[in-house]
Amino acid sequence: ATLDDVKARGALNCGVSQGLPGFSNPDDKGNWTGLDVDFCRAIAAAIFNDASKVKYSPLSAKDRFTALQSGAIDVLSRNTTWTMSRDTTLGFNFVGVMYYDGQGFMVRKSLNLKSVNELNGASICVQTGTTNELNVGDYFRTNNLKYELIAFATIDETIKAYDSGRCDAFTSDQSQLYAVRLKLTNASDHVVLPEVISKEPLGPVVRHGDDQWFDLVKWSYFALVDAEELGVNSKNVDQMVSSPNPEIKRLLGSDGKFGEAIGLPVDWVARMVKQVGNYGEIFDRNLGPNTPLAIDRGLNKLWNKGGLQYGMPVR
Amino acid sequence: MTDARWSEPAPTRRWSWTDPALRSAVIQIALAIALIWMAWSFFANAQANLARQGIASGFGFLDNSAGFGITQTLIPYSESMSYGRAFLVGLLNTLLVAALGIVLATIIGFLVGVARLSKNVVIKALASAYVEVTRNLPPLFQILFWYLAVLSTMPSPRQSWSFGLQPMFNAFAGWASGIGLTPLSDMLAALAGDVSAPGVFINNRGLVVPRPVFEADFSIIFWIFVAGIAAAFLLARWARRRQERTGQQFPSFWAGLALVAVPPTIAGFLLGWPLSFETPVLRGFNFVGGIRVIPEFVALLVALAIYTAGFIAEIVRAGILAVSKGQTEAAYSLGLRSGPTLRLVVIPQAMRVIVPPLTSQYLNLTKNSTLGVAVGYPDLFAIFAGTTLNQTGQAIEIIALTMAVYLVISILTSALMGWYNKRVALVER
Amino acid sequence: MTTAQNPVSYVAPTDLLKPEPAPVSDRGAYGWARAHLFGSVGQVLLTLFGILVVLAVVPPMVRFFITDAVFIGTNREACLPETVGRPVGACWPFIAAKWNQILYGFYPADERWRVNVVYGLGVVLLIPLLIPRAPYKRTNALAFFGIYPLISFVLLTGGDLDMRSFVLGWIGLDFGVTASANGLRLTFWLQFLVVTLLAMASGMALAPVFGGERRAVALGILKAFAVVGIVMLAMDFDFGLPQVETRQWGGLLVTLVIAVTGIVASLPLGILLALGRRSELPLVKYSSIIFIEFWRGVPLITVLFFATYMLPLFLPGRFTIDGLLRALVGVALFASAYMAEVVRGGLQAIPKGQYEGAMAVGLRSGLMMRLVILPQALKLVIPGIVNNFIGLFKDTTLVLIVSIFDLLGILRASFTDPAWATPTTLFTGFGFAGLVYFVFCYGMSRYSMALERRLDRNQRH
Amino acid sequence: MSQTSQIKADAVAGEAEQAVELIGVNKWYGDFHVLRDINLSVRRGERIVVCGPSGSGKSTMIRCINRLEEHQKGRIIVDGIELTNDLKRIDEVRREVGMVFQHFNLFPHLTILENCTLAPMWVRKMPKKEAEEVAMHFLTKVKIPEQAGKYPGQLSGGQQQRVAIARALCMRPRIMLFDEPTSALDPEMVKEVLDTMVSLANEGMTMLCVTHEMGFARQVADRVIFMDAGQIIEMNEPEPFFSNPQHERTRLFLSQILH
Amino acid sequence: MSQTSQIKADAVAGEAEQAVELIGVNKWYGDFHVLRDINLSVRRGERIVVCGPSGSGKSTMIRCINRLEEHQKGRIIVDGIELTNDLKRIDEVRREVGMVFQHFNLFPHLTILENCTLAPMWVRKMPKKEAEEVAMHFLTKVKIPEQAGKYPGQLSGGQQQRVAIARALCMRPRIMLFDEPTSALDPEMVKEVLDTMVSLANEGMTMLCVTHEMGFARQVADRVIFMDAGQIIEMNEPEPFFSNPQHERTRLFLSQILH
Ligand SMILES: Nc1ncnc2c1ncn2[C@@H]1O[C@H](COP(=O)(O)OP(=O)(O)OP(=O)(O)O)[C@@H](O)[C@H]1O
Ligand SMILES: Nc1ncnc2c1ncn2[C@@H]1O[C@H](COP(=O)(O)OP(=O)(O)OP(=O)(O)O)[C@@H](O)[C@H]1O
Ligand SMILES: [Mg+2]
Ligand SMILES: [Mg+2]
Repeated sequence: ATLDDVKARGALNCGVSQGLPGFSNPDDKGNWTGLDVDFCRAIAAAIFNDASKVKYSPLSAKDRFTALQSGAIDVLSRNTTWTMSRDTTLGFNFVGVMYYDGQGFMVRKSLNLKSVNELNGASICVQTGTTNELNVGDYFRTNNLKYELIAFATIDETIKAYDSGRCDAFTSDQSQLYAVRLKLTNASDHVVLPEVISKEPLGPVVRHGDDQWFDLVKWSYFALVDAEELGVNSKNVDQMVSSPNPEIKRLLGSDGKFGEAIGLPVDWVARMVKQVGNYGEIFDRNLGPNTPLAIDRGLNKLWNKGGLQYGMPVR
Repeated sequence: MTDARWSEPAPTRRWSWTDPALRSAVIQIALAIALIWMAWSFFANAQANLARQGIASGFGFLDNSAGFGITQTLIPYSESMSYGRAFLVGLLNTLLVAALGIVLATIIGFLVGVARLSKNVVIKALASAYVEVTRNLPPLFQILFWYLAVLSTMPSPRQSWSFGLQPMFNAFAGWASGIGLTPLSDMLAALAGDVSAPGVFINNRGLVVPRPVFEADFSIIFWIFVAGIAAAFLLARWARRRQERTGQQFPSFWAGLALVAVPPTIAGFLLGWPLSFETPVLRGFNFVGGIRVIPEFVALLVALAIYTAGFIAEIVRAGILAVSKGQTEAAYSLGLRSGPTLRLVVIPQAMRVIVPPLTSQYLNLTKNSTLGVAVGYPDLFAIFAGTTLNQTGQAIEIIALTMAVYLVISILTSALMGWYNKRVALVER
Repeated sequence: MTTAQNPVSYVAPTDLLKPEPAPVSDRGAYGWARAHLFGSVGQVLLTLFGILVVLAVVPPMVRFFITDAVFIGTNREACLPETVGRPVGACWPFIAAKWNQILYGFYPADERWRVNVVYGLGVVLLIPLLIPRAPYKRTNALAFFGIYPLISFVLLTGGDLDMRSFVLGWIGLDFGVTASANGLRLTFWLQFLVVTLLAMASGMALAPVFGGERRAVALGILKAFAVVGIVMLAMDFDFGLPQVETRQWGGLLVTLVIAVTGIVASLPLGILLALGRRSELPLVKYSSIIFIEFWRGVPLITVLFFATYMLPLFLPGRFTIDGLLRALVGVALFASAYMAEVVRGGLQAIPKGQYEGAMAVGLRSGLMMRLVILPQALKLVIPGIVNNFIGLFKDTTLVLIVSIFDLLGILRASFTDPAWATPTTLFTGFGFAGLVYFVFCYGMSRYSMALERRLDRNQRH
Repeated sequence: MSQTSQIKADAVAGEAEQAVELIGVNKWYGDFHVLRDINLSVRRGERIVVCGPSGSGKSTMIRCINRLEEHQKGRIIVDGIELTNDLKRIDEVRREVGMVFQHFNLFPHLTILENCTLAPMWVRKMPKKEAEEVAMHFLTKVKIPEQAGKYPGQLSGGQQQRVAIARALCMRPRIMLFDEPTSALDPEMVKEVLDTMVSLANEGMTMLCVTHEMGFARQVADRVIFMDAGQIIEMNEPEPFFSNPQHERTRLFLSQILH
Repeated sequence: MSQTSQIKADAVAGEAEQAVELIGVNKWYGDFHVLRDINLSVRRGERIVVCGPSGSGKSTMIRCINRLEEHQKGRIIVDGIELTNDLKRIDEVRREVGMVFQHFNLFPHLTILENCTLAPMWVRKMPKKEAEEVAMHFLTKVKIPEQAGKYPGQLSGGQQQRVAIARALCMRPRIMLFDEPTSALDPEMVKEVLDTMVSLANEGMTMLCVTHEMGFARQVADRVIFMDAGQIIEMNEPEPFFSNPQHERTRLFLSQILH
């Protein structure tokens, strides 16, 4: 079983992106940081009580599925869009949605565009190996628009090509549009168009065939969201263990032995939150207003704050 | 000399344990068994692994609709067509860039190779610098350089550099009437009328040229053109025969060129030019109409050609140096001038040395075209082993097919060059 | 001296004419310039063209990389035109900030001294090896090719491999011993010993069949096993170094490891393949041909992709091999196919007389190859070999697609760091990496030329 | 067209005179003085053998005569045409002068017949048929007409050298230069080549021949020249040259070569 | 161990007999019958010169004796060891037989000394020091001990051929084969090599020598063999062979070679 392999190995093999600002990128010291990275760290914290016991496999878009299929990684936490074919024919299980994204367009201000529908005949730069490539095709076809799609291997060349004027528009998940602006010669000359042409639910993925592992990863995610909802964070988690709130008690293991059902000790959530933080903390640390990206939480607010993030109850 | 009694055949050999023949048989059988066992276990494992994880397999996916757009398509293609079609589009794009790259690289390589043997030190130094720089930087860098640092400095479509055909034709017409060639002048003026808008644009979306639109009568011109080519060939043959017969030489190249070019022009004039051009116009973001050469293609082509030419230059230099000085001297001492000496004596011999390593370079160029994905050129690798693989996730089938295609291209190229090399091989005693 | 009225017979005076200097027009700077620079109109034009090219290329480069470049700073702010107030060229602080990653990848900071030792030792061993006049060539070569890789392996990975079974263990025979010390497992070494003895015994038994001497064969096998044993012992022993996994390696370290391993492994493999291709045994010959043509025919990218992501699907169970190792194997096989063709060219160039000369003095085919044919063939094809090395070095950039972060890969990953996202980061990184690649490749090609010239001088005919 | 007439004038003037004339010829390779004040006149129909130790400049002198090397001082007049930088004159001279090299230098990619017809067709603009007839004539003369369809690589050394002679003769030169034509041959083959050269000499061809075959020199040479250190040391008719060499160096050399 | 003893037995039997024996040897290259029923016995210490026109099979015969070529019919027994496909026997024979080639075939990447010590060290497993002593001994014998440190490319042809002889001698062979050892040499150098061979002959070495140096044959040969079209046409002692050849073909050949 995967959990046994992970335990025997002493580390979690986690597939991340080769560099996606805010989701997974190495910092100056060479440490991997980002939302996707933190999720892996949280799982490691749950299993080993040590968030650093993760081995990262930085994967390109087109390598990622093969890597997971072949067992080179235990979990793929690499802004992967949840689609039916991926969930079924590729032999995977998506565990949840870490980040609700949608595909957007960036264009030059000077073009004075108000809508994607005005992009008839435009050249569009996109990174290859993503769902973005297909969404553009679908959207423009439905709206009877002509377009020229230029697909690059990596995001950096895509941006350079857009910046130099090769393309009229740059399209990617909206989360990326923010990161991209930092690299443009004149960020203020560009605007993001209002339309979001697709749903891009990004989430971690595991292989078919190991339900225990599937449950473990899935509930790690739910627990992180629940922790935020219940106000448990890395600073107060030690006090919260003795909270009278029964939900918190179940979550943190002071009531019941929920962890054991997925092969973990009872304090697994406490470990995660203490070392990595709850969902909100993770989001803020990597994408929040204090980062260069400064992404609005939008759809990723908790369900009770007007967003879609909804942790299933631990009970 | 040969008595009948000597024409007996050689006797068969005796067997012994230390006989190399027997030993070789044993080794070979062992090797064969090992190879077969390995192949079988690979296959069995893959089957088992795929079945266990429930991964789809087989080539059925080729019929599914692709759903993504492709910038450069040599055959009609749209998103609703199948992955199989996309595969074909990619294959053709690969073949296009490889074929043109080979031609360009060969031309540049020969020029630079000869320049390295030049007496002029500046040219020699430049050629050497060219070779050193191009050979010692990874091709990926060079592709990115041409794309990001050179081609992207072109103006936007609105500020395109335009080259009008009309002013050009008018200028020629004026010149023609100036020297009294009225019919030609009229013809050129008529042509200028046809291409009212400026026809050629260069911008950061590529090079746009008018697309010729053929009218019904054009076929006449076409057939005259074909006949011209045939006539040029006949002329060349006649000239060769005549030289053999009388020793007289005839400028068959120029005469042939005239045969190919002049009659269709006259016919076109008489028929009132049944040919028009669809001129590209700037509409919205891009030019509409005309034929467009995308910068991704140009960057890849130029980078590959220039990179490979560095290697070819060295091969050519070595090939020329390999023809001994004695050959040139012998030709000179027979009274041949340097032109014929090069053409009749040196190059045919140098080619034998050049061809085998040249083949390798052609193969390398073809394989390096996979780097085009970095600048968004939709070659086979980008479309098929890239996007298609990502969308379908069927790695085994796709990578196997991709490898097979490149392998076939390589083997065909080698076979072709090998055949050529065999044809020109020296006969030895 | 005779006159133009040429007599039928003539005898020179006893003291002959002394040599005179050549006429001025053919000598010195003037003669040289006339011959090489302005001999004709065409030459003058070519010279001007050359100068134009230089003017078109050099100044923009200088402007971007030096004049307009930013040299000091701690984050992207320093390299933004808005903050600097002028057009900005290269952003060198970015390289400075990522310097450690460029050198070491994600190698743990506390353990970087190990990489430094490997770098340093490599330089110390390599330089005397490259200097033709330096003494102790044989010892030096042995140290560089034999001992240095072992030390590097232990230092870089931390050694202490987890070796449990040797041949016999794979078929289920492990003697039931569990004792271990200093990272060494007794059962493994027991198996090793038994296998050694078995191999020696079977070697002795089979020796006469193949025309060998029993004692010599047995000794040969013993020696081979002894070498393998020492190597494994060094890798198995626990030197107390923390393990550093290959996925933490990166940058120049990985580039050099791949290039050097490829270079060192491809030469012997290539030689074997070349010999195989010339073998008289059809099966050996054709499998060599198929192998060579296959690797030469497919792009390295597909090979690396296959080796990294698909190979596990073809291997039994959850059998996995280290990622870097897989890429290394892919690169080495690829390079050896190319090397084989180069070596074959050299072998073909050796005249038949050399084979016959060797046979006539009684050398058997193995010795003949080793002592007579290969040394000459390899010397002949040094340029081709070095070309392959250069190609290999450049090809290391491709391992990025299989998520091994070589020099270029680590730079690309660094481009995504929001703290350094500026318009010129990309060009700075590429410029820097290009320079590194150029320095290495150009160095190799120059060195090979010098070597060739030196060997030529040694054995003029 | 003044040049051609100039050449003609030279030629007419020369017609009566010498076939080859070297007047104070000097040549340097870089700073190395390889030919030192060479003076030599060769009459029409004269046969001259040149010998001397290795590196003495024999080949260089021969090669200057058909301008495979450029001389820097002095005058070389061949068949009345003085050699200058003028390409036209060089062409003229090369047409008149045939050369046979030590290593044959046949064109390996052409058949024997093609080797022989190449220059007549491209330089003399001879029709192919005529060129082939001429070639077969001379191939018959050197006794290998049956090899016409083969490639040089398929012939023995002696045969190749005979082809080289035939190839040069096909241009119907007035002067033949030989640079050690037999020294790359097996001993058995030396004779067949020497025989060919003897018969050529007997027909009255002007010949300059670098060789160490002293038997040949005795048999056909009108004069023998001994060179050393870039100069002509001794020049004489064969009989006195061999029997009574004047210069000390000549004596030394002859004692070595006639062991 | 039956094989080795078999070889030994052969060897003992041979000790008293012939050094080389060819019995009805036939060889084909594809369909070309190159050796036809060759019968020849060479006694110990005998010196045999083989001559004949080019392509007559002289080299092939010599090369069959140390199995550089395989024969297909008949028996070849060298020093009592019959040559079969058995690699062991071939090794034995090659150790006993030294060979000198027309083109020297020295190893250009090794110094003269290394050329000479290579085989003794690797085949005879001699210590390096001893091998070098032996090598210097024979290099002194061929009169070029001072060149030991040079590379073959730095020597003249005559010197190279003498090195080749020394190299063969270092294996202390009982039989020496020479295949036209002087035919690739400049005429000035032939003498020094022949001198070396004469002194070797005087020491009683068994020698088989293909050569056209008839002076040498007269001086040292015990028998001269004339071959043509793959057969031995005539075999006799030198005196009668040269003065009174029996076969018509021999006469024709001798007239050509002694021009
Ligand atoms: N291209 C050259 N550059 C410099 N030196 C040269 C060149 N060609 C010949 N030499 C030198 O000029 C001298 C005369 O050479 P040449 O070939 O004329 O001698 P040779 O008398 O023909 O000798 P051999 O009998 O060996 O052919 C030699 O010392 C030679 O090294
Ligand atoms: N490997 C081979 N394959 C086919 N034919 C060969 C081969 N080697 C030699 N021959 C032919 O066998 C014949 C005898 O060759 P061999 O070399 O023994 O002659 P030779 O008497 O030594 O001649 P030479 O004096 O030219 O050396 C020749 O006709 C030759 O063409
Ligand atoms: Mg000479
Ligand atoms: Mg022979």
